[in-house]
Amino acid sequence: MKTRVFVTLKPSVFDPQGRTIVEALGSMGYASVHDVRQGKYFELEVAAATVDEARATVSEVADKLLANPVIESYRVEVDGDDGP
Amino acid sequence: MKTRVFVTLKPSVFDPQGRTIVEALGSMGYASVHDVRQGKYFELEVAAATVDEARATVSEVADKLLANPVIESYRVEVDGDDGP
Amino acid sequence: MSIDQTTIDAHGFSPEEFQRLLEILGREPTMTELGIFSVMWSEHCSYKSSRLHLRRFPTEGPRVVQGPGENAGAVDIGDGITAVFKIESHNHPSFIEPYQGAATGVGGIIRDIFTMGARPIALLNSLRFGELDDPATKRLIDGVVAGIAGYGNSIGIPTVGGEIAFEPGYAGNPLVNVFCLGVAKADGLAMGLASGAGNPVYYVGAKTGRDGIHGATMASAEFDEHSADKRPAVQVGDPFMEKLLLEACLEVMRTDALVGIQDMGAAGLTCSTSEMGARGDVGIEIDVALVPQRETGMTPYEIMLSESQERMLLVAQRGREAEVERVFAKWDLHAVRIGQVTDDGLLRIRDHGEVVAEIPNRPLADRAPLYDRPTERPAYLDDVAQLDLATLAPPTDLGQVWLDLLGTPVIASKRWVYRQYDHMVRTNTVVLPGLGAGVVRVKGTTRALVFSLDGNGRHCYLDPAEGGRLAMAEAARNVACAGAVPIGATNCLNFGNPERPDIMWQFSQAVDGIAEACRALDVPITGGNVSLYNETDGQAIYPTPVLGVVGVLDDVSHVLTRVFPEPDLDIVLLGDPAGGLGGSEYLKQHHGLVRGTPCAVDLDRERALQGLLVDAAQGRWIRSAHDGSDGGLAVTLAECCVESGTVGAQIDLPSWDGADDRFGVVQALFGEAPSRVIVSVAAGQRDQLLSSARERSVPATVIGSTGGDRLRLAVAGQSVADIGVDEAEHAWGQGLTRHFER
Amino acid sequence: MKFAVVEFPGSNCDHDAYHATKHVLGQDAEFVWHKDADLGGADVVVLPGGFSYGDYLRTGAIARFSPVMARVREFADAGGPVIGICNGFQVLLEAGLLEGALLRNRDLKFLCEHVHIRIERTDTPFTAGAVAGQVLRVPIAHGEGNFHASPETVAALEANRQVIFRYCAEDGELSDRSNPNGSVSAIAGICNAGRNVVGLMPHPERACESMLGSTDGRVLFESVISSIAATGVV
Ligand SMILES: Nc1ncnc2c1ncn2[C@@H]1O[C@H](COP(=O)(O)OP(=O)(O)O)[C@@H](O)[C@H]1O
Ligand SMILES: [Mg+2]
Repeated sequence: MKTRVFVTLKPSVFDPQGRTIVEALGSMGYASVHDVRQGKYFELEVAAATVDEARATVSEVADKLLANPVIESYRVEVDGDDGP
Repeated sequence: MKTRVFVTLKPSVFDPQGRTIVEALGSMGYASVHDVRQGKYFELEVAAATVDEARATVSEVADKLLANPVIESYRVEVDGDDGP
Repeated sequence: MSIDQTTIDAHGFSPEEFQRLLEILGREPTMTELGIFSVMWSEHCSYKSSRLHLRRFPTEGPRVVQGPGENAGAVDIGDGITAVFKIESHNHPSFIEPYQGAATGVGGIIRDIFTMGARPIALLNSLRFGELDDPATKRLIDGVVAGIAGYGNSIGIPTVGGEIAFEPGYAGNPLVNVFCLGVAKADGLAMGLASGAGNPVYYVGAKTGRDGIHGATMASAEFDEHSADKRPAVQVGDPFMEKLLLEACLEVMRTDALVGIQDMGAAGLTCSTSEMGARGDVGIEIDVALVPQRETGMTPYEIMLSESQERMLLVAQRGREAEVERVFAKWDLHAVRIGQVTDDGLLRIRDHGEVVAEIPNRPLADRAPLYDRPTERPAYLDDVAQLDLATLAPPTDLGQVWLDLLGTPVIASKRWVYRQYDHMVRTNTVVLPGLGAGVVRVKGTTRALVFSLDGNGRHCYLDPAEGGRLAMAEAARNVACAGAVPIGATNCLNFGNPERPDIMWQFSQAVDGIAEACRALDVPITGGNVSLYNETDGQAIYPTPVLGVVGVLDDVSHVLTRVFPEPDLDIVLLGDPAGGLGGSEYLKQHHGLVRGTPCAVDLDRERALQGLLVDAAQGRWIRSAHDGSDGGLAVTLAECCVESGTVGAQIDLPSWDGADDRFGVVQALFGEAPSRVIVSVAAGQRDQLLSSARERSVPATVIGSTGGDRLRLAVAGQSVADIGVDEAEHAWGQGLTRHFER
Repeated sequence: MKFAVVEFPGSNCDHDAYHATKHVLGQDAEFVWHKDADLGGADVVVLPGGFSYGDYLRTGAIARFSPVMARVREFADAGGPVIGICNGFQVLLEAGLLEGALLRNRDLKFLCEHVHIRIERTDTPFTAGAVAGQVLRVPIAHGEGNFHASPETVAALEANRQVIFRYCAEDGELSDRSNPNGSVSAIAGICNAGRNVVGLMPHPERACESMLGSTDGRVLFESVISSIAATGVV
């Protein structure tokens, strides 16, 4: 089953990469882009009988490995699921 | 306007980070996750009058800066748009 | 609005401290004032438990340009150049978030150095973790090393050395100490001082967010199960911003439009404004509304206490504002004027014009609490001092013990660590890491600077005063082994909860030991750092002072490393053949014991030995030098052979009184003692070396020669162990790395 | 002979390249700030190593938009010799002056150590003074040096003799073990079709003085100095 995990820095945590990109875009003439936050994106193929099972596994994996709970939060998407 | 860009390595490009994650998950007992690809995820706030305008700006930005066409491809999402 | 008791308690004030605050203000504090006092009087900023003891360090000498008290210490290295250096701990943040905690630790110490007007040219790190069989420890190490690499590599300052050790006691409280050294023109030092009423105060660097609010208080509190709640105190480092700040600040300092400058470290704006004011005996007035902010709705309290990284505060000459702003603009940085210097001696904080805090600067700094905390010799010492070898079985296969020791992570090659660090950037690194002390040349001169970080928590646990002497002696000895004269030292004192008399006793003893060794070796302490409350659930770490010694080598071409460079050299042991097993690596690895007392250092002998090494290097009498420490002579000898191709050695160690005892040979091979160095010498220089050693009363014994592809060890003519250099190389090369290979 | 050393915000081997060309090789050298309008009349352009823009987003991705890169492109188009070292190589790839891309090292770790590289071609201004097959001992220091290009591009690079340096063992043999970062075909450095633009991951400027452990990197600088002296290009 195809799943996706989006990991982003928590809103209160400073994102130096995002800031540098915004500034670069500014000097390239894209001043209309006034905020950028950079995160990570994972595509995971999971063997699971149901959407719920896949979601459970991937959430666990995101929690334990993909995201650093100290500074990041994450969101999970599973193909064929509209979310909880 | 809130927009999102997903940048992923092209399927032909080997992803050492993804492989490392699969291996780590295997040793952690998550053998059901049999493929992982890691990419980048950006949230961009854009000043734009219409969804189309936002999409156009962000696609340009992704093309020029956020993704490297030699190894990556990208997908753009704009809030309130169901995509082309 | 008057502040309730719960709020006062939450800020960590004792009743007496709060009383003193009321006396200074002559009224109830505002919330912002309460916050300012709380961070300024925290252990981390005020050193209230340690200050009294630190006064016992010798801090003066003909070479000292800047002693303790500024952002970093400085010593004169000749040629009109000053070396500026300091060490800093980031233990707690690194435990909470290894990568960012370690990275921001590196960022912080680098700012301390360039704040002084010095260009940072080298980094070192000293690390302590739990044992490697715990996967959580491995993740921690992985993160810490990557964080140090991530920051140092990016900013372009080479990490040229350090140390790393593993003991169970650090599992819940790792130590991450980072050292930075920079060079400045002797007349080019900048100071963290404000002066001249009306001079503008500038803020430059990253915007202020709600980062690490109460980080300074966090570093002063023990860990417990609720530590997770303190997690938002983690910050993300931005080495790119710091690189811009570094270049821009050094450029501004060259203009003389600058009055003073200080980085915003722990307690951010609070500490930088009040300290700059106090040092110059002036007032500073700022408006927090002018401070660039990353988040909305921040209160003056939050802005003043934020510990966002990569920010600097500077005072410029009135009328020269444009010059200062132009330099920052070149580096795409925005210098914002947030206030000015005043002559009323007050730290005045406004928010959109309205005064939210007004505190007399001097008393805030000068009347910070100072404690003479009770000390008491811990009871465990009597027990651990007992080491009865009669109850132990001596090993039968000494070659195997030798290989096992070479493969223990604390002795094994640290290549896995230092190859993640860019140790060559700036093209000054004359000795690559792994071969001895860090050595960087100073371009434009013939000189090199040499430095070493050393500490041994196990020794300090068994005898804190001796441990302090040993650590200082070892760091200086490592510098002398490269051929350099030790000229200054810094230290990071990592201890447990100072409110416990046994911990305070360890602290006081260690300070005494370090101070004594500094005096005997004539190396002043120019600064340092204290990290207390290193405990998890009431379990303190080993008391761990880490000493950083800086030396100068007048002619870089005389530099020595540990490696035997070629066959057919004589191998000479400088120092006593006899070593002890108390607190040794052998005892821990082979018998699982941390007991006995470490061999005491004879400081006169040590000084004579170091003098001999420096002269021998200068006179080119010797070809290599290696300090004998963990694992004893057998390990030290093997370390002289690995990484050198196939140069082996044949050794015959003399017997000594007691060598017929069951552990005599073990002691000869693996016993540890200070003031011992293995050198290699060509036949033509041998007598010169031996006679010079005799003159100084340094024992010197020819114990063998280099050559062959095996390491053969005999004691009193009796062969006791024989291993291949390749076997040794393999055991030593893989000992640490294998724990991290997938 | 005048070397221009381009400084981007975050460059950190700029002074090393300057030191090597000016003080070790005794040439004229000047820094060019990334916002500068010209290259100061230089004969050779060096894009040094470091972390331009912190290597944020992707290595070299932001630097390639710096104003000076338009001048570098003109200079290269006119046949001027350009060398990109480490981060400079990454910038040249991002700018499209060279073909391919650099991925993270195979084992995902930053690597700083001496490696061996084999000189494959001597018909570039930076290798003209070397012998084909010559092995150099030079340092690497990078986290993203794993050269990648599509199989067609790699084939074209090989066919056009654009692969200039390969990672190898001390004796010049190629093996997986001597390839530190997983680069395709052990590629450590390439040139453009015109052969005047060269990029490589190792740091020749760190290997110009015996005190630093190797002088093997000098041949690149000495080559370009004599190439220019011989042809009088620019
Ligand atoms: N954390 C580290 N970072 C960088 N280099 C290190 C680190 N730990 C050890 N090294 C290097 O490895 C070598 C051996 O270290 P160590 O065993 O502590 O030496 P010694 O016993 O001579 O003091 C030294 O050259 C040291 O600089
Ligand atoms: Mg040591």
